[in-house]
Amino acid sequence: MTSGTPRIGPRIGVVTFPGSLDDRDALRAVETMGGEPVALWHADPDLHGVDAVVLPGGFSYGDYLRTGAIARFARVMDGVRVFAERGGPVLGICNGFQVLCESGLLPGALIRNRSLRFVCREVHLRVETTQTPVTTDLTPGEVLDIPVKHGEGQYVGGAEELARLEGEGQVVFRYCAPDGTIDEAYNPNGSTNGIAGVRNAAGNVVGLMPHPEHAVDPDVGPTGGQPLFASLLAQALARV
Amino acid sequence: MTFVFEVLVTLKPGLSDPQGKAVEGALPTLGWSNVRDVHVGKHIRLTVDADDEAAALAQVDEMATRLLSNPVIEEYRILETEEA
Amino acid sequence: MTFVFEVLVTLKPGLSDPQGKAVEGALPTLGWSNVRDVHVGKHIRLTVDADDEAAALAQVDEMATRLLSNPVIEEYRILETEEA
Amino acid sequence: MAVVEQPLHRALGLTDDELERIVQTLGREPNRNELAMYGAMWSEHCSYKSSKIHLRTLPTEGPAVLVGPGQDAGAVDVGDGVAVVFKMESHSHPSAIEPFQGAATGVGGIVRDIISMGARPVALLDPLMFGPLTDERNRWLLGGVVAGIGGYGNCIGVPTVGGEIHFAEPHSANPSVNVMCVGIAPADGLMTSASHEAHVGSSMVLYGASTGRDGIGGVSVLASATLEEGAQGSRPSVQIGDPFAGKLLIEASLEMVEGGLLEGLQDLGGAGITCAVSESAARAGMGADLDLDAVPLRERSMEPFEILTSESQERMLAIVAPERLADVRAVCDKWGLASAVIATLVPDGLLTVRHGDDIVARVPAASLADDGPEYDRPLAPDDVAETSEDPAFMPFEGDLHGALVAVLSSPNIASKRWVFEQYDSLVQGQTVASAGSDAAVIRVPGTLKGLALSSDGKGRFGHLDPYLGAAHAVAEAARNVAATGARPLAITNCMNFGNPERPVVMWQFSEAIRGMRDACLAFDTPVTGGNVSFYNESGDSAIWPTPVIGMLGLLEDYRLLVPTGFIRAGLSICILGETFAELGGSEFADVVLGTISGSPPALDMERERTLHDLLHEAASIDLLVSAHDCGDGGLAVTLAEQAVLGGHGFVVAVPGDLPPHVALFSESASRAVVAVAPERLEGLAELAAARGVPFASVGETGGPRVVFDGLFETTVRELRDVYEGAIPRLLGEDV
Ligand SMILES: Nc1ncnc2c1ncn2[C@@H]1O[C@H](COP(=O)(O)OP(=O)(O)O)[C@@H](O)[C@H]1O
Ligand SMILES: [Mg+2]
Repeated sequence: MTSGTPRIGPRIGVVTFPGSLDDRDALRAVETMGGEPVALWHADPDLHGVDAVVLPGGFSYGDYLRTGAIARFARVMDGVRVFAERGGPVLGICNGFQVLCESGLLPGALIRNRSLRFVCREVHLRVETTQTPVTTDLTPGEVLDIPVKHGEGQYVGGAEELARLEGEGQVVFRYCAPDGTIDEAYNPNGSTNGIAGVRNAAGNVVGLMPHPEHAVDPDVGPTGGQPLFASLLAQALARV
Repeated sequence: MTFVFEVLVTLKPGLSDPQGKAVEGALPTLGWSNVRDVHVGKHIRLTVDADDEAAALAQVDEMATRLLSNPVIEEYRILETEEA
Repeated sequence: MTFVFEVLVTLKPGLSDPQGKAVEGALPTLGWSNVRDVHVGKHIRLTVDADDEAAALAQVDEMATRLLSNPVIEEYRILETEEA
Repeated sequence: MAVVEQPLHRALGLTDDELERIVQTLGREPNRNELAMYGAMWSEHCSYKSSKIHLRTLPTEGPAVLVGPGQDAGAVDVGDGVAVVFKMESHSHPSAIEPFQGAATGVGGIVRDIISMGARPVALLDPLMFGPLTDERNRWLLGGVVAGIGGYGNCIGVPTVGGEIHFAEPHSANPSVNVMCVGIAPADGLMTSASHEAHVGSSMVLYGASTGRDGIGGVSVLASATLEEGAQGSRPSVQIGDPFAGKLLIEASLEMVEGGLLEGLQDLGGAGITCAVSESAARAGMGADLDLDAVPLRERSMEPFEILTSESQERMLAIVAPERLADVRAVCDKWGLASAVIATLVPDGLLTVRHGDDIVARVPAASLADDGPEYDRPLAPDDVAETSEDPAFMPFEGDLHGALVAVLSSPNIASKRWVFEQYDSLVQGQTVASAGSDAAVIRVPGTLKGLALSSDGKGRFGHLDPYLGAAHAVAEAARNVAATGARPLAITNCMNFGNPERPVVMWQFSEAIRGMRDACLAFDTPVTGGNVSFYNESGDSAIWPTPVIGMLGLLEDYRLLVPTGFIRAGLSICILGETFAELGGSEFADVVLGTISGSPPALDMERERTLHDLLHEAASIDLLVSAHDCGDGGLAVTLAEQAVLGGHGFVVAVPGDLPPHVALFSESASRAVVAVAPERLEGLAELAAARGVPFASVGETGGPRVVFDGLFETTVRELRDVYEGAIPRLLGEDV
């Protein structure tokens, strides 16, 4: 616990599962954006009083059976589940998104890319809703540049479930052309309806395949991730 | 007692199956144009200790729902092979 | 005539099976410590048109060696399911 | 694959003389376990018996070199208390039969070499060579190898930031899969035998994956003798990579190193436990008591020789003082890794191996690790260049526009996007430049420094002239690094050759080493390590002799990185260096004239060196907006790539009085194309003059058109379609 240490901003927890890879990058992004990064460990259900939780990218437990299938049972997820039920902001990035889907905290599932190949490239994302802790600073229709890097990012779900998601505005981001039009040519993995990110019904749990933590430092990439972290920090602070 | 099971996990019908499509696409180039409906899934083999077969099967069935498959997109089938 | 086959592709014995190991490692945390020798392989289902079953089987067997598995590290088994 | 009737030692790859050596060392006949151990340790792969006497002639010292050849990987001091560890290795043979797993386990192996130096792996590069993509099997190999490298690298969180791919017929039967790994460690925290002292009574802890019967290829003849019929056939000759375990090994090992828990650290590669235990013991000047019953096994009833030589993946060996044992075990537990004390260091130099109640082997550790045989194999020159026609004098009537399209769409030249998009190049968040840059550049965390990394092999040049092929590979690697503004520091390498028992191949090898040595001396880039891959041939068709160079360069301030492409309009384009009538071994000669002949371009090491210095100096005063080394495909391809990468066209008047096709496609060395703001043109001209580098201002960037004044013109769009579309089209994908 860091109780006693002066707060330098909202405390954002980043979980490390065995096989997490972008956990350090997420911690660094939180710091860059003015938050207090808190490292959380998969075997510890205690979230140490953080104001928001990030499940980072990577290949938890190798993701051999199914992405996120085993991480979902990690003890820390008990804490995350309770935190989420109480309305706490939870952001799943890439593998984190996959873990949230496997846990049932988010609808749908992510399967092999249509190309069957891992894809690492910069994509354009259209913001579909501001009703999430990571999009409050944005406006619908806005386009962000953020990289993807995944082998299993094709978002799928049952027809009626997808209809419900679309109907209730639970789609948060879509892959799009630079001008924001939805175009299969810009869909890196074949996701249904170009879906790149979704939220739960309550809106406090969000998952997306692209990597905002790799889009905050202009020296090493685009900056489309900055507003997502800015929003998350603001929302987290509001809960303090 | 020891029992050996095989669990076959397949994608629910209607869901896109990129792997199946890839195989189906490759077959004609190898000279087989008489193959259809190719689907790729998982095969999991495991050995279970239990008092009796019914108990073992019940457990494997639960493993299949909770861990080995994702009910959102997959279904499964259990074969009992031989008693080890 | 139309025949439906299932091909089960598994790693050769002696090879390490990271996927199987991962599942085996996860089961105890879910309360099953009575499971051993977990192995994960591929399950391929396909529909073949051929004059008779023998011809179909022969073809599937060749597909399994040439495309569906790599004999260097994998073995396979063919199940004929139902005649479609 | 029936076991031929021959003495056991020969079946294990040991010659009669080598057996004699062993008998003399032991003063008795070796038993079969001992034979298996010597067979593995004295193999070409582990003992370098054919290459040693040549490798020894390489320059390995320099002010910045912390660790040279002889350790798991070389290390260079880049200042600010940071050491950069790097090494290249090949995994060509397994990749030829199981491309995915072969390449994946290749990545795992080189990464463990870096870890065992106490460094965190921060980058991967993958120089690859395949047969032509018109062949279905070559496409299968490419797809599998690339997926395998990504499958492992992406899963352990080490970015793959560079590499290269060439296609040539000799690689159809023998693809070359090399992988280079770069790591970072505190300069005073390296795990070297020098910096860490092991003590008598210290434990050897084996941690990571369990040991199985896989990867005992070398001794499988022994196995077959002891196994029931048919078992031989099912014995896997390739292994399955477990990147998850590989990732855990990285974290656990570095936690032990940073915690100061270790006296030594060694990866398990060729010859498995035998190599790791005997090398560690020998380095400490001691012996070891090894208890095979302590080794965690994956299969029941494994024979001693199997346990001793198994090359099962994802295992490491730590040397630990008794009082630290508990801490080390705790770290392994934290990361979910099995660990076991399998041996203890003993004062006498003997490696004693126990199994059950028996002593199954007892040999001097150093005799395995250091006293391997060494051969000065016969050489027979085979100078292809001498005997073949110089393409520069062949008639060319075709049109230049068509020629540029043909060369640009050759898979050797065309964009490798299909490949590099399958690699995570971003993880760790330090990648300033990767694919599309002459050299990849990654930041050194906590500093302004940037590491410039490039890998280069020149198979076609090497085929015509192995000396020049090697020298050009070093020159191009250094030029690539210099083009980004960095200063070339040191190299690692992987020597890809045929059968060293053939005098021609051995001559090619000695010539290549000579070329590498001369170039490294000229550029002050010592050789800190590398790897030799022999026997890349089937029947009597060997691959082209191809040393692949891995160059490390340093940018004092990564923000001074010079991009490759024309990123702005209105810039002055200049050619640095001079173009001669040199089409021998060029892409143009191969693709357009249909010949691989003549002599490769000449290489004046001093001219080359001055160009590097100029590029570095110009960048350090922020003079250059864009710089691209002029190599494969010549001037035309260099300019075309800069236009496509930067998105701006150009108008250029090609200088000199060479025939246009020669001027455009000659691959003369020591050249670069740079773009500068017009007001800085003068400054660059003066700098070049002062350095004595030929300088020509030839045109300007801007617009959608690509104009070779008086010759032909096209558009950036057409060039992009050709450049980006070529490989996907060859792979039958709709672009
Ligand atoms: N082509 C080469 N040039 C220079 N050094 C080499 C070369 N090939 C191998 N070496 C050095 O010989 C030693 C043994 O090589 P290798 O067996 O590949 O190392 P490892 O056993 O760690 O894989 C290493 O220090 C390596 O750097
Ligand atoms: Mg080593």
